[in-house]
Amino acid sequence: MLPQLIRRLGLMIFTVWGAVSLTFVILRLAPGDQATVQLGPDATAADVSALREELGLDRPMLVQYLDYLGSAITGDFGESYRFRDSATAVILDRFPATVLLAGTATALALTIGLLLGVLAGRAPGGLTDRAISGITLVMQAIPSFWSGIMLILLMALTLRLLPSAGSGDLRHLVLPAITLAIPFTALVARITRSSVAEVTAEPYIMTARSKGLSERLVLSRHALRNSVIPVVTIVSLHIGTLMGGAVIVEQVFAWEGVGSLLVGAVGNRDYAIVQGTTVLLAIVVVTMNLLADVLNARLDPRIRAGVTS
Amino acid sequence: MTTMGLVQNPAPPTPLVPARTRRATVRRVVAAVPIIIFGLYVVAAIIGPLLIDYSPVGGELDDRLLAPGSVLSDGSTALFGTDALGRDLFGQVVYGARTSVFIGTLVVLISALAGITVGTVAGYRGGKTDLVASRIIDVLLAFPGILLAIVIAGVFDRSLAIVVIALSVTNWIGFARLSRSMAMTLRERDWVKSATVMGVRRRRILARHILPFIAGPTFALATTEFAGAILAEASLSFLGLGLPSASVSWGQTIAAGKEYLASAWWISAIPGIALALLVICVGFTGDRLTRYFGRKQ
Amino acid sequence: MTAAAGLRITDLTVTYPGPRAGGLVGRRTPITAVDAVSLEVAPDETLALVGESGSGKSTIARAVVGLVAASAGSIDFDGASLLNLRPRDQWARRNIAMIFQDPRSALNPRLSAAASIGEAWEAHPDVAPEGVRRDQRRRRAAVVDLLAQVGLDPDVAGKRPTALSGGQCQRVSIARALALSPKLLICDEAVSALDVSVQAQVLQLLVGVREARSLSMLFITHDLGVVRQVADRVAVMRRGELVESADVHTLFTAPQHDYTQELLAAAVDLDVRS
Amino acid sequence: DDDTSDSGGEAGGGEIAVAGQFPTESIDPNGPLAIDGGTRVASIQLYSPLLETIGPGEFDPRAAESWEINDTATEFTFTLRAGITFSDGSPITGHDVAASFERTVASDSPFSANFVDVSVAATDTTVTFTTAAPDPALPAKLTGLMITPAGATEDSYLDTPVTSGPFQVESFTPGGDLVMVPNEHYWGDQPQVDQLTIRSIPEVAARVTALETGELDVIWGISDDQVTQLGGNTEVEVVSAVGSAVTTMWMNASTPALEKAEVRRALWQAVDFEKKIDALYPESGEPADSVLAPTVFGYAPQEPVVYDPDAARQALIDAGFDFDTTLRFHFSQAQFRQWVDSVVADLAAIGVHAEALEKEQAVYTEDLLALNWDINIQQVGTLGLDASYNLGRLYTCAAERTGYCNPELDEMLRRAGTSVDPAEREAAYAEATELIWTEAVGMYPMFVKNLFATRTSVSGFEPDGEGLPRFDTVSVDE
Amino acid sequence: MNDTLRVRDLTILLPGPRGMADVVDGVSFDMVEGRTTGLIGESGSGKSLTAMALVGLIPETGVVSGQVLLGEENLLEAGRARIRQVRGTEISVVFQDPSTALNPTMTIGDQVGEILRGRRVSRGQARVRAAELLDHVGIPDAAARVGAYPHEFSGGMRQRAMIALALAGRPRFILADEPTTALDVTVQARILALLGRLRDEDHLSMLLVSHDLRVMSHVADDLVVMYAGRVCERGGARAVLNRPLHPYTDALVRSVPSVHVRSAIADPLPGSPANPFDRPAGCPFNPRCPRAEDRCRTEVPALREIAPGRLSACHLAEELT
Ligand SMILES: Nc1ncnc2c1ncn2[C@@H]1O[C@H](COP(=O)(O)OP(=O)(O)OP(=O)(O)O)[C@@H](O)[C@H]1O
Ligand SMILES: Nc1ncnc2c1ncn2[C@@H]1O[C@H](COP(=O)(O)OP(=O)(O)OP(=O)(O)O)[C@@H](O)[C@H]1O
Ligand SMILES: [Mg+2]
Ligand SMILES: [Mg+2]
Ligand code: NI
Repeated sequence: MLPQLIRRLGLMIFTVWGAVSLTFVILRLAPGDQATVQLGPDATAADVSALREELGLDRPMLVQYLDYLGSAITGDFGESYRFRDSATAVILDRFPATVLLAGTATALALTIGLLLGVLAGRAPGGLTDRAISGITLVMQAIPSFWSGIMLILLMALTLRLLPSAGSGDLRHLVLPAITLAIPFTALVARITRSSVAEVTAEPYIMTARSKGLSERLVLSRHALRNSVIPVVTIVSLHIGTLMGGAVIVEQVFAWEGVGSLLVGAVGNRDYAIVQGTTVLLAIVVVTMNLLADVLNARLDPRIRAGVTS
Repeated sequence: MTTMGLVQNPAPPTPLVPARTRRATVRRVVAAVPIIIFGLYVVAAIIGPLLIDYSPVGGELDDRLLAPGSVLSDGSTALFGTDALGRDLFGQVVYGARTSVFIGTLVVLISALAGITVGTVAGYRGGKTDLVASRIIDVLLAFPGILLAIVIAGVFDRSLAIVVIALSVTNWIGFARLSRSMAMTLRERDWVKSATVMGVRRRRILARHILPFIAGPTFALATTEFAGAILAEASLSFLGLGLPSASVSWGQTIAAGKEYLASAWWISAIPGIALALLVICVGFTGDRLTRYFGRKQ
Repeated sequence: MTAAAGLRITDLTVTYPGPRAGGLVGRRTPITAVDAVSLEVAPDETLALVGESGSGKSTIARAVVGLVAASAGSIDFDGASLLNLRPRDQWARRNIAMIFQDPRSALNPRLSAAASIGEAWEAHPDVAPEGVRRDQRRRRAAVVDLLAQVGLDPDVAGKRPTALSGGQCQRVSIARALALSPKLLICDEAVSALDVSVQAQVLQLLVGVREARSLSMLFITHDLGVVRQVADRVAVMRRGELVESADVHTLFTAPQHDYTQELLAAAVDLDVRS
Repeated sequence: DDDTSDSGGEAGGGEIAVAGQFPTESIDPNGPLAIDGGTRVASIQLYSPLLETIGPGEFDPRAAESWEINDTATEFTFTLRAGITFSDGSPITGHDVAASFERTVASDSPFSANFVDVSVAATDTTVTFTTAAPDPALPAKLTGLMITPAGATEDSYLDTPVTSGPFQVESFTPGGDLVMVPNEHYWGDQPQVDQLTIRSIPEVAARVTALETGELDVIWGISDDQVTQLGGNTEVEVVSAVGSAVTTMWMNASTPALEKAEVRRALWQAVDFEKKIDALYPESGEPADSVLAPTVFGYAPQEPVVYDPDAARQALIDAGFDFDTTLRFHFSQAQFRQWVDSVVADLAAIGVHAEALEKEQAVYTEDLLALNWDINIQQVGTLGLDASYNLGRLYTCAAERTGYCNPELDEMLRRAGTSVDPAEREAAYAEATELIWTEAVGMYPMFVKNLFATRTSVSGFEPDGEGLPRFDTVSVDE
Repeated sequence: MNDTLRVRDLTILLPGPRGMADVVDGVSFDMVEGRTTGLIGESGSGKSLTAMALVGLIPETGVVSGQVLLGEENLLEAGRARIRQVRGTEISVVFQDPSTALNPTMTIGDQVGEILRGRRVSRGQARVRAAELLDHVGIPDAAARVGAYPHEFSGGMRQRAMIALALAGRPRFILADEPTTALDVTVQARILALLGRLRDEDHLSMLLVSHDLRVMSHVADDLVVMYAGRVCERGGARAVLNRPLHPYTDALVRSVPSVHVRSAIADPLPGSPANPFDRPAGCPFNPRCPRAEDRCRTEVPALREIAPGRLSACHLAEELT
């Protein structure tokens, strides 16, 4: 077991390295560098080149890259010029808020999505199925920022039920979590639907029926567990989509997570923050994928045994 | 007659036949609706701008924020109302359709082309090629959703090309994954093996025995990605990272109208509905295609 | 010609990467599917390859046509080695044709029967009948001729596999295999998927073709009754190894190896008129 | 009153929450983000300057009791109030002021560009600034210098720094909420509220909603349309404050198409700014009659440019303008979009092609400095409310900012910048302003007021001289 | 006792390319206690549908009519609850491919014992019983293997487990749908021997679906031959195979090559099996029948008794005796 885990970890590290390098490259390709942005239109050319030197931006690209990589390994993404603090500290400060938001949204999406998906997949082509298909399509078709603002206007302004924006107690969490969960719920529901539909066509479901089990038992004991396996895999692949959605939702609701931090940092060319955030989010995605694999191994004895299915 | 077990109890078959065909016709018509609507969008995108005269800079400030159906100062009627600069929203929606459909199409074309090429070759050849491709895909998959698009669109100068590139950078992965896995299964099909055994050249095998089968599901995926690209463009516009201001797109209009949701809802809502409707229609079509090609597998 | 005419397999060993051992992503433990097997198929001879499921029969066939790489041993045909051919040298194998088990999936569902058959000629213009690559009429005539040889009507030429029955599909596959006039025909369970009544049709056709063209045949099957009908010699495999090989009569009347005996004992005949 | 649950207990106290559009990423008043929107608003509440501007060329003492300027305007000595202390109770000395000044100069912020070749010396009660060249505008520039302890470093500002203003920090998350309570050691009047929270809500719809629901008490960064929308709400009041910002649209005189002043004037004439202001900025805009805002020292009103498209077109034809050229109209902030689009439309109406180019911030800056544009739009403010920051810095030939170069103008600006006599300076700036106006170095269509919306429960809200929100006089009744 | 399961006029309609078609048409036969009834026919002839219809496991889109009589009770008219009660305890099923018919994520023991758990048997007791059953079907070291997952079993063991699962509810009727097709010959022989043993020991009635005539000839007592959804011949197995009363059965018997005697390849039947969705007019076998006459092409032959216990649906059956 150990060597496999090490291999898997090696793959993770490779992936994160790739993510780190890609961000580096993109930011270096971008027009204008940190020095010009930092000093603004009032700076003289001498000031700019002095700052460039100070930041090490005048060194050869490869040197900068290796240097950056070297410190990235130790968790150091440099200092944010705006926050005057280590980027890692700034990001980690904001991270719990994003975890809370994304976690709540995931929990919501999984509960409702699985329910809808099972209802639809139980009788593919039926009325329920088509109704749920329609609903989920609509849920996926509405941009998050739009549904977010609409929810604010409805729940906060018109009904005065919930606070509109900002962080704080749990009531602040409700609207952003719902907004973020809407498309994700639809996704989970759609994947679950097709998975359940596929599994219920498997011969072993017929076997279960031939034992005289009730449909409910057939579904809960035989179909569900097997349907969840592909759902876990695909949903884990979409964790990234969720995190991307979080960026926008945080912006709408002034949720102080890494998403809104990133948007600000991109605008201000705060390289350290941009790089650190992307890498952190990449690590989250990769870790979630690993967790999903572990979960699947728990759910499916064949995966545990290494039988490729 | 009885029904048993799992049988749902449909009425006796014989008298049903005419009703069944009628219902089938109705169903076929209903099923065609999304495609027809989608077609209308495409037509609007292509010829709309030729019919409707709209200038993105031609606002009359006296006509700001007029509700749908209002009469403008020049005597014409603004079917969908006007925006904060007094520009006719109907024209904006039609012109925006062109941009959005264009961006969606371009993103899908680029991503599909790149994705299918990489995926098919990797899946078919396997070995090192596949390893390299899979690792690249892994790396890109680690980037959350539109994050990469935000970074790219955020740090480069605004232009249509940048938006298209930013969206394509992650979009092609879906195509690559799909075609890779399909190529891997197809590779094991006996007809591919027969061709290999007969000494048919690799390129020809790809073209004749593999790609045609990837085409269908890819097309189904393309519809979803098309919708996704349009939505993503809207999200970028919302963050202020979208197209240059001179271009008209739904995303821009929706984002511009978000300030007026409480007062002039139509600015955001109408292109929003246009967008959602298109995405839904495309989604329906995609679902049908997916199911169709899924069944054919 | 030389003494080495026909197919000669010496100490062939084939390993597959195998499933990942344990855990989430383990190292792959290689599976030795074929272990030091030596076989010969003389010209005009039919060798039947039998054995339990997973014993490596198909793997040998695949190795001969280059679908899998051998890890050790040699495969020669008419004195020339078939190992390590580059993809573009595949024409060297044009003397060997293969017929697969599933009649439908062996044909590209998007191509008409004529297109499937004609593909062989496009890949090997040097050995194609004259003019078939450019002249549509000649091409059609050649296809119809081949179809006739496998007992199919000319109108089958324009049909796709979905419009054909299983037996017809298998005949088209055979026609395609014959298009390059091979010397060796490998049939991997070529009749197993067919209904009994259709199985007899295809068997009869194969035997007829073999006689008419004096083909060698490597015939893989699990039906000992069929073996008895078509084979000259039989090779019995078990778990990647060759356990016994003998001519048909000897093997069926005096099996040497325990496994062969078990196999024969398990194979019942129709309990009728006896 | 965050949400609605917790109301201030003590009489006259209460808590208020306010929000703007930009996050407060730093509360270091002398750091690189010193003039960042969020940081400035925070600094005003947290720190004391030596002096503050109360009108063009008029100052009020704050931490300084008095100051003296020598005859050549090269030496400025400030005497601090006696017995003033920081929030931790330690005394504020001249050394603290000097250290603050030095940190500002070293910070590489745009603010530090104000203090080239200025040296500082201090005693416990005084601080003396010496400039290499005469700089009569120095007191104005020093209004932005906030006093922090001598021992302060960047790290001091990460959570709860020692402050010198009416408030002190209760808690601070960079980019998140800044919670303040009254500074009990403050030398001036104690703030009325018990707690002040500044947060940022980037989405304007969310911000306005939060004000309407009472989650926030004061918001800013709202557009005129929002004001219209809020008009129906009796619980909300709109306050506007004159700042120093002027909507400035330079026309690049170094490009051949815009070389002639007649052409530039004609273009100005071709745009119906009055209508634009009426329609787009009824609340925050006011037609401008000068390059500088009336609050600024050096302001001199000019003859307004009257909208006359026909005359404009004729003038262009007379000047031999090539109607085939496309003018690159360059901007970077989304807030200018509507404005730019409608200007482009007006120009199009007289046959002049202008192309709106919205640029990414870094690209915009680069192009701006490289004079890689034909028309440009910015809101130009005047830090310290002295024309030297604006005219003196941006309009000289050496600055190469506007594309316009005129030795005569250089001379006027030099005089205005070095003269010790305020009257003479004022006259020189008036002369320069007239030249800039008539030569149409740019179009100067609008003075920009800052808009604030407050709940009616809030009283005593009054923005400071530069139009920034101040909360030390605010009180709230539940 | 209701020891016989009688199938009468079973007809199954399924949606096809051209509307609903009777894919199974008027099938009648009996499953008698202690006897194995063989159901034979080419692929697509409706064997599996017929067998599954006995326990109500046909596709949801299908429509069934006719009678399946367990004693006097018509199972086709019974309610859902009753059918569920019948499944597994009166009639149970052994499926063709044990590798897909077993739930991959559930242990063998749980799957075998599951049917008992509905009857207030604890999980532990169910496991003990499952171990007994696995032992009964010849799985070595059964007690240790109840916790194994299907993928840890070989194909033959899986099929044994599948049989144990079918026996768990102590049914009297077993429907075995091609239980050995997926297995090796040697394994196949053992499984068939096991099924024979169980039939005798437990007095079971068995319906064995297969297209392997050789197997059938050794295991079946009675034979039902189907062609294109209809029964074309029925009778005692030995009698049917010895002297077929239908040209189709005759051709089948001739097509099977002998293992122990070298035989020439028989003259095969021409053409391909009829598609039940597109049955030819008259006798469905007529296009391939060497004896076909005019009336074979127009008139559907009725299944009728030609000799005692021998039924045939050929117009010319009398001539074949
Ligand atoms: N592509 C592959 N990857 C890994 N292992 C394989 C692969 N193909 C076959 N094997 C393994 O190699 C062994 C031999 O397989 P092969 O297909 O040659 O057997 P066979 O005798 O043809 O069996 P059957 O009668 O079932 O067709 C088996 O254990 C099988 O699991
Ligand atoms: N779910 C279904 N939907 C539509 N048609 C079906 C379905 N299941 C079976 N059929 C059709 O019903 C006919 C009879 O099928 P059945 O499975 O009973 O054949 P069979 O005799 O068991 O064949 P095999 O030997 O291949 O198992 C076939 O033509 C088949 O295509
Ligand atoms: Mg094989
Ligand atoms: Mg069947
Ligand atoms: Ni009935």
